[in-house]
Amino acid sequence: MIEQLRAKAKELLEKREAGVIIGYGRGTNETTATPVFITSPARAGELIFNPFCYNNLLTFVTRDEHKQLGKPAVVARECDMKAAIVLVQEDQIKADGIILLSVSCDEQGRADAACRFNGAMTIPEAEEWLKKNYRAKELTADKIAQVAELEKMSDAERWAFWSKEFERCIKCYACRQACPLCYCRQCIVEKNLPQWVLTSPHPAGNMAWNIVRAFHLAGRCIDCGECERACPVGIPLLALNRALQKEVLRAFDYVSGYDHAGKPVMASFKKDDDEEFIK
Amino acid sequence: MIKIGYYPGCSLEGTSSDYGMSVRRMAEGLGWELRELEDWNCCGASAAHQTNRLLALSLPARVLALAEEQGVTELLAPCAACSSRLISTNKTLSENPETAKEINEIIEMNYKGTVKVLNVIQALQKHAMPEIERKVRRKLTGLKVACYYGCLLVRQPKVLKFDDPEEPKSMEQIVAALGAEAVDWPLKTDCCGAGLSMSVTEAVVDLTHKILENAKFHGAQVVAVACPMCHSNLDMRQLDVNRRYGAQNLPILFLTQLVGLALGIPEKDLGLKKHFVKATSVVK
Amino acid sequence: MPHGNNSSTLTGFMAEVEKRGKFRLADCYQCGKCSAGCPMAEYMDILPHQIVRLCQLGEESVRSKVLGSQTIWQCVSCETCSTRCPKDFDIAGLMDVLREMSLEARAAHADAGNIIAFHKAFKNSIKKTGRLHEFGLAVGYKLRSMDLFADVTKFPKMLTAGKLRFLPHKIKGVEKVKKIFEKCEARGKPGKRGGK
Amino acid sequence: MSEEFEPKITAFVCNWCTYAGADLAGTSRLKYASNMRVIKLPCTGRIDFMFLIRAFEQGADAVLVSGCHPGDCHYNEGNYYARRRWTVFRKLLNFLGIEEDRVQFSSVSAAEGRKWADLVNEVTGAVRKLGPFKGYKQLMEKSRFIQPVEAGK
Amino acid sequence: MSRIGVFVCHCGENIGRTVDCAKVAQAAAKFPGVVHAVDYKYMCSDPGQNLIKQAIREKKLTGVVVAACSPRMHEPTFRRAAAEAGLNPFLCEMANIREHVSWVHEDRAAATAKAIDHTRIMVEKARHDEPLFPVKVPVTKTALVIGGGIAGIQAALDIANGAQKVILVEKEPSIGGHMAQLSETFPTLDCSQCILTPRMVEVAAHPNIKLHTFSEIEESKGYIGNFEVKIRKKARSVDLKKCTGCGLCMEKCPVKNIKSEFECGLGARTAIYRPFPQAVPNKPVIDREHCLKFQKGTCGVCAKVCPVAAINYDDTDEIVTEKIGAIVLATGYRVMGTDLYGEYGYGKYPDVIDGLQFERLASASGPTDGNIVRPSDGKVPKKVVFLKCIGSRDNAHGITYCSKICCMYVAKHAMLYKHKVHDGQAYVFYMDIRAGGKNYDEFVRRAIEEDGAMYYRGRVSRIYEHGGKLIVKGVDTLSGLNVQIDADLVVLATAMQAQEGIEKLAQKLNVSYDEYNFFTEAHPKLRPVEANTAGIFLAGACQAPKDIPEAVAQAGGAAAKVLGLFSSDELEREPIIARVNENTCVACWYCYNVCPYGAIEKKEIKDKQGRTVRWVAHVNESVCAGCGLCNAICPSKSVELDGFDDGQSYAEIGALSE
Repeated sequence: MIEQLRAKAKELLEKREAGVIIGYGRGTNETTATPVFITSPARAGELIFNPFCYNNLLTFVTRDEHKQLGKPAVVARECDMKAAIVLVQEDQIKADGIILLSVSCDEQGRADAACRFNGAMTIPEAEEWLKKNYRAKELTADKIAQVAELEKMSDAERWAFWSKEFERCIKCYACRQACPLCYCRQCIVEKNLPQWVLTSPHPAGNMAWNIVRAFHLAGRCIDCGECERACPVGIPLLALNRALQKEVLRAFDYVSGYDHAGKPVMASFKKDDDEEFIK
Repeated sequence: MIKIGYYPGCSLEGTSSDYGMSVRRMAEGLGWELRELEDWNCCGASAAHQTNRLLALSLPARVLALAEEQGVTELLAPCAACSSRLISTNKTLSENPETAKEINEIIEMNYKGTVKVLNVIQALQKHAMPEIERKVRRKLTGLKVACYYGCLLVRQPKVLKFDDPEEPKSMEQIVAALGAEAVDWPLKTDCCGAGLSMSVTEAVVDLTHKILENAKFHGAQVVAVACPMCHSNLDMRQLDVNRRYGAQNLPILFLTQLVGLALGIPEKDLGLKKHFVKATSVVK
Repeated sequence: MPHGNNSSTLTGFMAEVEKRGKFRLADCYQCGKCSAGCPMAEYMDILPHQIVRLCQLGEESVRSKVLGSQTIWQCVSCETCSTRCPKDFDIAGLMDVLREMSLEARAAHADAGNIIAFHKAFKNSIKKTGRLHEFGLAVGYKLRSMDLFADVTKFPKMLTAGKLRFLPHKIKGVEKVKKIFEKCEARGKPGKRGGK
Repeated sequence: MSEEFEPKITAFVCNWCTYAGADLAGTSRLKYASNMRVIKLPCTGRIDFMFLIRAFEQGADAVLVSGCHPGDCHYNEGNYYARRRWTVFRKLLNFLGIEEDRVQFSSVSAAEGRKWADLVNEVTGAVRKLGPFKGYKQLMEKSRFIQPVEAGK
Repeated sequence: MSRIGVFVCHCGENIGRTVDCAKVAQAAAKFPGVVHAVDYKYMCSDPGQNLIKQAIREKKLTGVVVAACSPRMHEPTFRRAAAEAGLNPFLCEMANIREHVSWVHEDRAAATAKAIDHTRIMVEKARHDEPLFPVKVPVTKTALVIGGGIAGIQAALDIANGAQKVILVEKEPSIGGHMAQLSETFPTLDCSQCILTPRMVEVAAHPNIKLHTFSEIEESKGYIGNFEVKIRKKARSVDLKKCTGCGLCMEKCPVKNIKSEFECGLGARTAIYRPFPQAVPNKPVIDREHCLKFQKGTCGVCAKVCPVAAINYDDTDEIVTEKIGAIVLATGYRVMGTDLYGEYGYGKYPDVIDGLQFERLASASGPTDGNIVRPSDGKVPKKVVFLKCIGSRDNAHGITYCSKICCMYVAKHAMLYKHKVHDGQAYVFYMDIRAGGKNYDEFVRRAIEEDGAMYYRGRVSRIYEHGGKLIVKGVDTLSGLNVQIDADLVVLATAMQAQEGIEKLAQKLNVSYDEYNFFTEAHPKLRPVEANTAGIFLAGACQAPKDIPEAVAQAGGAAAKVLGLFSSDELEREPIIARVNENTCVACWYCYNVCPYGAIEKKEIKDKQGRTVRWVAHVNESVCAGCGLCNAICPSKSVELDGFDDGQSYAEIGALSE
């Protein structure tokens, strides 16, 4: 399968259909992988795809320095494809400004044994493909197992759980850096007039930051899990994201990453939206 | 077989035994099983109502509590006074927990408020309409009936939640289903003064006369009622009315008797013989 | 009907009436619709809306006038007034309260003797047997009211028609009922009526 | 009375409906609990979710967000967008373990002075039952929280 | 460093009674940034305002906080005062310690504490206020008047005569409204149509007025000076340009027995019809519910007989869009249905009618040519009973308010009846006689003293028919006697209610309305003809029950407001608008997506070579209405709302920490 991927990449560069291939290359050793930015057909062979490839490469396409390299063709797993779709929906990349080299991954978000290559896709193609092949796998029982577990707890227990988790936070913002949808030029935490988020890594500051992070992804998170993977102290951030995914699905019947042309769910409304909680 | 709890009330055991008979026979005719409450007591009627508010709630409350104990969910109270007392007690207790508590203490029972009380018309609407048309053996064709509701069936509307307090139509619909013609007349909800029938006879005779006269004026051959007080008043008092205003001879029938007749039940079984004003003249 | 702040400042007769009833006397604006529709109006010494007015005046001086009025005993509780009242004022309920007060104060109008006698007989019949024994009622009433001849003509017919029983039917729970009576008569002093 | 816990409640209300409704409660001299502090914004759609967190950081035991009834928004659609925001945000807070009664929402129109008065009492009562928001207060203590210095003010 | 002055008002006793104002001032003096704090009996009075002006000048204040009533009451007053003292008005804030504190709390300590907090909140806001400068917006000098009754007609004419353009929209096929139905008007008894119809003609002929009859408001966008309104012109099926109004179609129309709305069901009309002979435009409309052509596809007579081929069965609704600078609402009232009074038998007895029906009976142009006869048998009634307050002042079955005009028109009815039926007797049942107005009470007295109307003080409980008579059972509470009248005709003076479905219109224009669906004025005393939405004004009974002179007066007032608004080419708008920080905006367009006014534009940032570097959001100042949706939803906080920016809100919340 890897050969098909390399061949396609080569072809795209040769035909000038893409300016750069953003993919995975060999890391410092066999058990690591690193993002590679390939601009010459000759280097297409450097592309690899194995269980060590799990960064969300879409994080790079919104960065100015990479925009110089021309239209990107990005190696993308299902969740990465959804990221691309949301980025188009939020006008961070143009629908015709990216090619997705679609590969499939296992439940851990890593390349599965088969290493299936699903071909190069435009955004609309990717959207159709996902609806057909991936939509059913969203928010499955096993994915929201931890959420369900937490929901079973009492308020007090949940509060204890999370404040304990957040206490470990060191405000390194790796979660933000790793997230393909955190593309702001200046993040809210860098604003100090007013001081939205208490900067120091103390319980209050950590609570505020984690609330902002989670809620800024409400209706947007494409469930790639990069944040949790990137977190050096291992806070279960994905559970937080998924709790909101679950609510957005319940209240608005919406799953992010399947509608590149429509309005973002939190920037739209229905007159008959759920309002039982409003007195 | 439709099972309904049955609360006859005192009058149907006494002055209006004919009402009682006709209710039971009609029920058979319609295929209802009436389960009379065991050991029921008087609802207190207007006497208690007018002079001691706790008594006015406690007596009906005991009846309701008994019904609940005896597993009754729907309670038929053919006497309009009883049904109105029971219904308004039900409402008061459900809306004022503290009153409910006090009353439960007094009756030394624990009424939860699960019993729904029906007057005769409601029972017929719910369990006999419209199929009654098919059960009619003797269509009362040509019989002109003035349906008389009086007070207790329709007032107060907020409490009873039954039909239009000024222009009720439910009895008319039933009468029509029997093949008779319900006349349109204005005094159908005016009071006949029954509450004071024995004590302020003077006034009551006048009121009764107004009603009888008006019914006749609009072509009624009989008056249909669903309240023993109205009946004894309009029927017995007619003698006094006749004495003061000249003969009326307008037969007063219980709705249940009309239904009974239409179902083909013999007159004597319906207690028609017990009336002061003979109905035979019109009901052949 | 909710009590307005003004009620809390009331005293004497008016306050007592309001306390017993679930209504605010000030609600009545004297349109008279109650009197206009009252079947007994012509037999009353004071019209219903005037009774309300007197209660509104509230001075002690009107207490005897109201509680001693014939009106409150002529009222048949037909509820026509309350049903049609544009202010949702429960006049019939007010009459109940006034009768209760009138009895307690032993202030009832002379002509009301009959009615009171009737109610007494009625209640006694229930108290004795748990149910109303109408023949007993009629006789008891006649004795109390000394109005021996009225209606006597009807008894034979009623008896033959099986409309009156000589012997009362006693229910098993008669003791319970008697107890209820005692409790109520003990407690039946001032206090709020179950709201209509 | 003085022994009893007096909740601190911060209300974020829209200028056109709820603020006016609260004014009406005043002009009609309705009496209600005095635990609520009102912050006026043009529209519930203007209220940033972080304002609520800020209120908790400042020691609020509960917050109330109140605006126009759906369809009556002075800005036509403001409260519709807000409704979506709060639907998800309250879920987030509850998922973090914050009791639902500490974050309340309502629609009070300019004509509903009575509703406002009742609402304030209801919310105050509910929070009184819950008691002080210990969780967040502890958070703040642990953080030995210093107000950020603001240039020039 | 900011230098804030705090001014605590006692509002006479209103605040002082429950709030310790001196204590509030003392506390405020200690707030950071506060350099001056005083309390005073009446801050809004001249001396009060002078205190503020003085302090601004002498203490060099950079901000002012007035702790007093609701800003909705006096913010303009104090901002004006601040401006007069040379302080930018938007540096002046109000803390509400009356409506939100002293009037709603009884415990003095608690109330004072809350007042202090509310003051601290606003001081914090003031410390973060920036001077703001009004935004200039162009004004479209065309007024839209909704409703063609007397109020709408008056407003339209006044504006048009003030040399401004007017668009008048009426939902019925003709203008004229209820006044066209009236017989004679109190207290002068001059003929309603004689004074109205010339005005109607004037409207039709006026060069500055564009008339849309049989039309309704479909949708409205925009804001004061710049509304854009879509009007639905309902299919009339008659080409107004071609039609000459000859009336041949109506003569020949075979469907003749439709109850005429204009005649309140007392007269009949054809399927193609003109509501009344003096209609404007004086041209027919086809009632498709009854027209055989539309129901059965047959007939078509009108098209055949029309000499100018004006009939168009294929006519469809048309939507026209108009640019509007100001709107006058004059949607009028409707008469309450009387079916909720079973005891009066309205609808059951043909001879129990309502006031408007009596107007038609008494009107010279009415179905009986002004002869007062019974609808049932056409006989002249000898005894007529008039009932007042039907539905009005009736908590239980109707509405609680007084409809205001009934006392007068009932007296008029009694009079007209006596003038037409000399041997007849009029009886009136009333609760109170409310005849406040020039020559009004005299008029009522005349009805009683000269025309012998019998007035009974009391309500009627029951009406029923007996032997061709209507038995009316009432009371006279003055004598304490019950009254029974065997009447020939009964007239119910039914309540005046807001028009059907008015709340839908209100929502389209987003103006507020009260619990009875009457439009609410911006201020009950000081701004009675303005809606609470800028640029929208109120005229006539759509705001509250009114008689003709009042409706006309208010219409004139509304017109004057409109002309005032149109007197300049630009108007100044509150500078509460959003600003974008272009350095941090990432153009995710959340703001663009949520803006209800389309005020967010997409703007290119170009480099020196003119190449697009990136896109950012940009706010169109004249369109922005200041809701702040963009501000709240922006993830990078790159849009802020002047006057309510994040710094201010954070500071306000910060003020609440112990």
